[in-house]
Amino acid sequence: MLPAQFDGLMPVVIFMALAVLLFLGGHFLSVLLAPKKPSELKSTPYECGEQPVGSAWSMFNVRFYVVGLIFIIFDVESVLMFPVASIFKELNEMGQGGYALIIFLSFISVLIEGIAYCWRKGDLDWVKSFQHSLKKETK
Amino acid sequence: MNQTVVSYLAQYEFFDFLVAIFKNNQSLLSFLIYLIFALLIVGMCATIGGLGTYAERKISADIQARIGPNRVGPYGLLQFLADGVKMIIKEDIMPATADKMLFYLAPLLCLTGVFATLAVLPFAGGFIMTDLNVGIFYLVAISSLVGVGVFLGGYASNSKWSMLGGMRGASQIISYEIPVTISILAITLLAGGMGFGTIVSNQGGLPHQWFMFHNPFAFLATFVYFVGALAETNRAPFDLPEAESELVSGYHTEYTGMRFGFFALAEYIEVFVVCGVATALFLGGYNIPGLDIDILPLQAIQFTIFMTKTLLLYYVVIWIRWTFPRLRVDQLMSICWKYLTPIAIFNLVGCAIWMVAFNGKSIAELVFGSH
Amino acid sequence: MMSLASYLIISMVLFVVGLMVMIARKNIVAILLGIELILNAAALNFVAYSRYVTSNLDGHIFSLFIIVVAAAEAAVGLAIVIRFFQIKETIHVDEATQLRN
Amino acid sequence: MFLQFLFISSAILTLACTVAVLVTKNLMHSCVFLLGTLVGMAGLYATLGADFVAVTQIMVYMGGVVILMLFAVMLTGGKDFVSRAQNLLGLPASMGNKWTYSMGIFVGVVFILTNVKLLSSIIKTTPTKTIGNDFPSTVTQLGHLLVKDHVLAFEISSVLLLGALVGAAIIARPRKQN
Amino acid sequence: MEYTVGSIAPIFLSPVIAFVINAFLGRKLPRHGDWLATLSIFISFIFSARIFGDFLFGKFATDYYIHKVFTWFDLSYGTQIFKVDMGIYIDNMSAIMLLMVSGVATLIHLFSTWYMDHDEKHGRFFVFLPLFTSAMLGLVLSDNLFSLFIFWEIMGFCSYSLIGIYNKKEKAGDASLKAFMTTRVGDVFLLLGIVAIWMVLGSVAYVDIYAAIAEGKFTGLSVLGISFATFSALCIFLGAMGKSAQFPLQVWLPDAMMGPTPGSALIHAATMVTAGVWVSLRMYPLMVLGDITWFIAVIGAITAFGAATIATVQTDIKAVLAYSTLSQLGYMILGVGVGSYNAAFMHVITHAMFKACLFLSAGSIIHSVHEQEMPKLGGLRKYLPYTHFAMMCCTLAIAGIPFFSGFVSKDRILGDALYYGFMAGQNPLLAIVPILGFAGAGLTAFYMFRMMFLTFYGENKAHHDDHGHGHHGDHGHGHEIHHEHLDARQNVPLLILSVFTLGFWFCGTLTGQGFGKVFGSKTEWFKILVEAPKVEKFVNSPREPFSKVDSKPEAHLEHAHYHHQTGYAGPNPDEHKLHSAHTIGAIASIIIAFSGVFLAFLMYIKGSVKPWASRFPGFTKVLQNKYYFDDLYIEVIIKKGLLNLNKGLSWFDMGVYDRFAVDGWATVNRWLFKASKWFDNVVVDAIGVDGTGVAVNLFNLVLRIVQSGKIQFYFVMLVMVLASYIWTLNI
Repeated sequence: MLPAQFDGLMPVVIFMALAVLLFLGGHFLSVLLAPKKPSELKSTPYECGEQPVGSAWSMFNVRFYVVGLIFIIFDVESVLMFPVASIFKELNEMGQGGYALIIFLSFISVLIEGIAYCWRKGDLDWVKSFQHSLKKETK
Repeated sequence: MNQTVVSYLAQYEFFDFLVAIFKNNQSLLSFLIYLIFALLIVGMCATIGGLGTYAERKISADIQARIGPNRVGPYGLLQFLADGVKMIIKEDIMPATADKMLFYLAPLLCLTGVFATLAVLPFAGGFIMTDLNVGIFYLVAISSLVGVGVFLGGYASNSKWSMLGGMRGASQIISYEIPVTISILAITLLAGGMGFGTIVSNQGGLPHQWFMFHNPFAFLATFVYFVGALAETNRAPFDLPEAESELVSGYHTEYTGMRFGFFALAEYIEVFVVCGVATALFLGGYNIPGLDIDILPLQAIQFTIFMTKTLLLYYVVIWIRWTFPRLRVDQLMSICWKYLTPIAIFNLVGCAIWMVAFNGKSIAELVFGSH
Repeated sequence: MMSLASYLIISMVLFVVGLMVMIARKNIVAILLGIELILNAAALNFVAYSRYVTSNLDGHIFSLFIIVVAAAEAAVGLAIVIRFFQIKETIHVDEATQLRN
Repeated sequence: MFLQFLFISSAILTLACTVAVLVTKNLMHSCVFLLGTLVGMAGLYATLGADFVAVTQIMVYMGGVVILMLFAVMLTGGKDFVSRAQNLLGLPASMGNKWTYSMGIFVGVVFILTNVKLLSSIIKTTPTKTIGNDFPSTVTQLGHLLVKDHVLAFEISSVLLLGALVGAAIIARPRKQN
Repeated sequence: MEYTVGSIAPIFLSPVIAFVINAFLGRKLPRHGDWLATLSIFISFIFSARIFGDFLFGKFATDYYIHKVFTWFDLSYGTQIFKVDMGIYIDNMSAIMLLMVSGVATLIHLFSTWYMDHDEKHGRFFVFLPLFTSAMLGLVLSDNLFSLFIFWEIMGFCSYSLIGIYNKKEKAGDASLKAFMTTRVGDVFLLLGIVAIWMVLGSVAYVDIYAAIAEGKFTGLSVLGISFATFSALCIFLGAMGKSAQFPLQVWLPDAMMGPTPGSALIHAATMVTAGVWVSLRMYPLMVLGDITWFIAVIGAITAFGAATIATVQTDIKAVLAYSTLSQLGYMILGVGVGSYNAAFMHVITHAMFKACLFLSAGSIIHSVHEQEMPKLGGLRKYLPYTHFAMMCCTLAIAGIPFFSGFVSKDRILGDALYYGFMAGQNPLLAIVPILGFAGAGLTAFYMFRMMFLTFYGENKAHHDDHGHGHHGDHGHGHEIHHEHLDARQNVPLLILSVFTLGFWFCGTLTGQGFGKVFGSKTEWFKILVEAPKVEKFVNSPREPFSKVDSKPEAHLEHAHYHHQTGYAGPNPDEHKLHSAHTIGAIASIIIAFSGVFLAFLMYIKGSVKPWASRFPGFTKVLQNKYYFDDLYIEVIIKKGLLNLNKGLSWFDMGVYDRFAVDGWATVNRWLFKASKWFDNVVVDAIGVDGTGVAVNLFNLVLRIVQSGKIQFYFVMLVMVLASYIWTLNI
């Protein structure tokens, strides 16, 4: 007698639940056991002993966003490649390997174009923009 | 349909007996079995994670010609328990300006993301909690939750060190996900499926049957994967998000007590998971050399083999941490995007062409003839 | 309880809330959040129909491509938002009434 | 049994987080609630037997879009939306005000009424299959569909993504100082 | 032998590949990839030679052809058929043409590698040259007018690029534009003809057109008052006129020598200009059906004679050759017109050989001496012996001296023209065709030998000047002339080409008139293999799919046998008349040619007859100005005609329309206005205008809110409109 098929997803949920339970349990324990002596000094952010100036929630370098951008595009492309990759072997055994290879390679070639473009334009360099703007300022 | 622990056990007769006990409420029975195994795995992983801290200190001490922890228990073996207890009884401090909800949520996200990956890790032939058809893909996807957790942890603290660490951590994790994913794609290509069962059963016990030695591209992909995985787990030499000398303690600067413990636990378990995945994908997984059967007593041997390989890799990870200096942030990015990703794409293309050109045969099969 | 109708209702709620987010918020990023919700509502409908009405997986393909397009949309949209912020120093949507800066 | 549980919990997570996206005052929280919605959606996909779509949802949204949005929020002045003067409803100005919310609710009501009119007839007339408890693997089928029937869409999507990458990189690239 | 795509496609594709590689990577290749271009054409040549050899030695049948078709796109929907086929059509004519084009092009490429060496445009030249050749090969291979038109236009573009390749020179740019625009006039008509045929047949494949002619599908249709066949044939022939530079569209070709000389060789000899003749030959049955052959013959005769007269006074060596090309093209067209299908095509081939050789020789001279004005040359025989030899062979050929190829082909055309003009019972006015033809032949001999004598004989003026003024003098053309050595890239192509100026290669006999057979049983292969298409056999001819391996049983092919033939319509009843016409024509043309040569000898070697240039200065001036055709086009047609038309139109606009219609209407309006003023003041202004103003203001208030630029408002509106639409649905 076989178990219901959707039960195969049960461990995923169980593990997530276990994580939450562990987290809550840990908190519960620490509430029970840990001392509570709040003070104003403790609740200031750590800045090596100095008085913190301003909020940390300030603007950051656009570089971070550009990296995220490149990432998401590649991410989506690899998502689309996964099903094709997983039937690649099957197609190859059916004798359609050449066709699958062409499909696959033409997809990847666009991916390569993307990375080549970003490389060429310096989006993959972390320091270039800093140096560039530094030069500008010194002039 | 997915192979699971339950469906594995269901082929034995005592399962029907158990079903009868539970008055045919199969879901409940499955749930209990899963729960037991899940608790086992979580317990084991927590122990491994804990022992990981111990091992780390001990190995680093060896490398640096020190002694390391030796007070608690025999050889200081119970040090991690002492650490755990210490964490629990430490005071929880939260900065007054912090974003409270996210401050709580961040370690939970990390922990959930790492725990959820355990559901598909192939410990032994029948001892995969659930062998999802999208196994490795699921693992990659769900572990990206860690990136969100790290970022939110850094953000929620409202401290400059944390914020920098969080930003760096998130961008590092997502960046290195690309070479890792593409290397995994190459293996998916070779194995013809994303399920861990498929991937492992397409390899063999002996090294020449491993995907690592399937073809030269897969060999390269192994290293790309391993380097990328190191970076994804924020391990040295890629530990910029928590670089002590630069950012105090990175995204968990403001975390204390139990919540810090969860971050640390998540990190150590993730290292274990990553090593396990490397074992399953490239190093032949749980396959017993020379034997190709899947019966109950042999599971123990399979499990041992898997754990041995994984823990060896774990050792390598620690070894690397104490051997290599840390990278600069621009080096980090250029290694990812200018070296690993192009190499990974090259490997993928190479594997695809290899598959078509040699009809899916590995080097060993080509050299020694297929068997 | 699990039927086509329930999925359609969930998707409707998602859609409506997405619409309300788009209308109520004045922050462009928040409006993009609303767009993501709406796209998800559509994708859910496709998969639900694929399961309950048709017997093929074209609905899955559709929602896959919806996710792809949503990702591309998010990337470009947020890039525009960031550029807008660099120029205008705000991301209040009512400032974005002109096609040139 | 488990399926129902998964469905209910996912639906609740989805709906609750969706509403939270709407009503929360903090944009950062809004993004995080969106994450919750998307995870719930993944669960719903799983209950529909769409394992690959579910995992794609997690991979793309959780790993990509949400992080990108969090970055964007940070880059567009993380402090701005918290410290801004609050209006009558107690919300920060950029997160909407009484007028916009009432407008939104009005539109929502109109839309729901419209949709109910549509759905009521659609649900009645659409012939639905009786669904067993089967959970077939969709990956290979999707792969075949992508390679055979939808190969053009597959290839063009790569071009779309390339276009998005190039366009967004051009737009977001740090400029020289004027 | 089997014909697959793989054995035919390389003819066209290998130059295309060379073009692509040179276009994108040419700069990085050694020598800018000229070797690649040459090699690619050589590959085409090998494949063409294989087909040719098979057709000549294997099948040897007049009605054998290969026709392979694939569907390019199919937009049929229901009963609306819209399907475009592409394909390959090779018959004997194509096989010969392919061999000629690829062979001549190979030699020209080889020569160009020498000629263009160290030239700044070396790389670009070798980008366009293979593309040009491939377009011509594709044109020859194509099985329908539509793909022919595509290649036709590619060639137009390439010739534009090649003529204007020295884009720094203003004259080159002008010349390229002129070539482009003039041929465009013809191309418009060609496209019109193609579209007309498409509209009637739904297909433009040659075989379909032939079949339609045989089935009489064109009868009874008429366009613009003339019969459909006439219309379409005329349109297509006008296209051919543009491409082949026939009167009155001839003006572009002489200017086309602005490009590098090997490029001119390719344009003038092997490829582009023969495309016009090619399409006329292909559409010959249509021309016959449309009854425009007399027109074709007259146009050809005028061009042949007119260009020859101009050539007699040119001083630039390339200009002489350019006008001689024009003249020879006129002969080809004349041949088509008088029904000398076979001889016209033979003249295409023979002319390609010797004209390519002539141009290359001219290139060799120019490159060695850096001078192209004939009065400044002379006595080069000693310095350039090989070039001299090759050029002399070709000159003998083009002049129509017996034993050479030009004699054979031109003589046959002239013989047919003689028959056509005097004996076939045509309109007596058409006697002008043979008269002009023979006169042109004499002039040809004259001006070609004039060129030879001025260039190679007499004393070397350039060289002499150099010595006279010392080395510090004028260095404009002060290059030392080196003695020519046998060089694989400079001379050998010329010598190879000059071998084929001998007549027996083409007619199988030494004289071209049936005496002294050389080839034995396959004597007169050319005349046997090439004949006007017999349209009846194409009715319901089967189509082969593109991928099919050719397997027509050889046993069914009967070997060709030769019979005299002028039209397409089978054996000629007046065969003896034709024969005597040919005999008379041969004798006459020999006499005329030798007299032309002799005249040139007297004028330019002996000097006993003063050149006529000084004797008839007025006429010379007319000739030097090319009959004022350029002036006619620019001064009269464009400046006087088109500009005046413009002026007239604007006058009509301003003077008539504006004055009467607009102003008149204004006057009427003024009265109406006065009449309605009181009404306006009382009724309209008070109620209408002010009321409208108020209404517009109110409306404006609403619209201003809508057009806020606030995107969220648009969302709301969108949903509202959507909702209202759905509520109106009855579901």
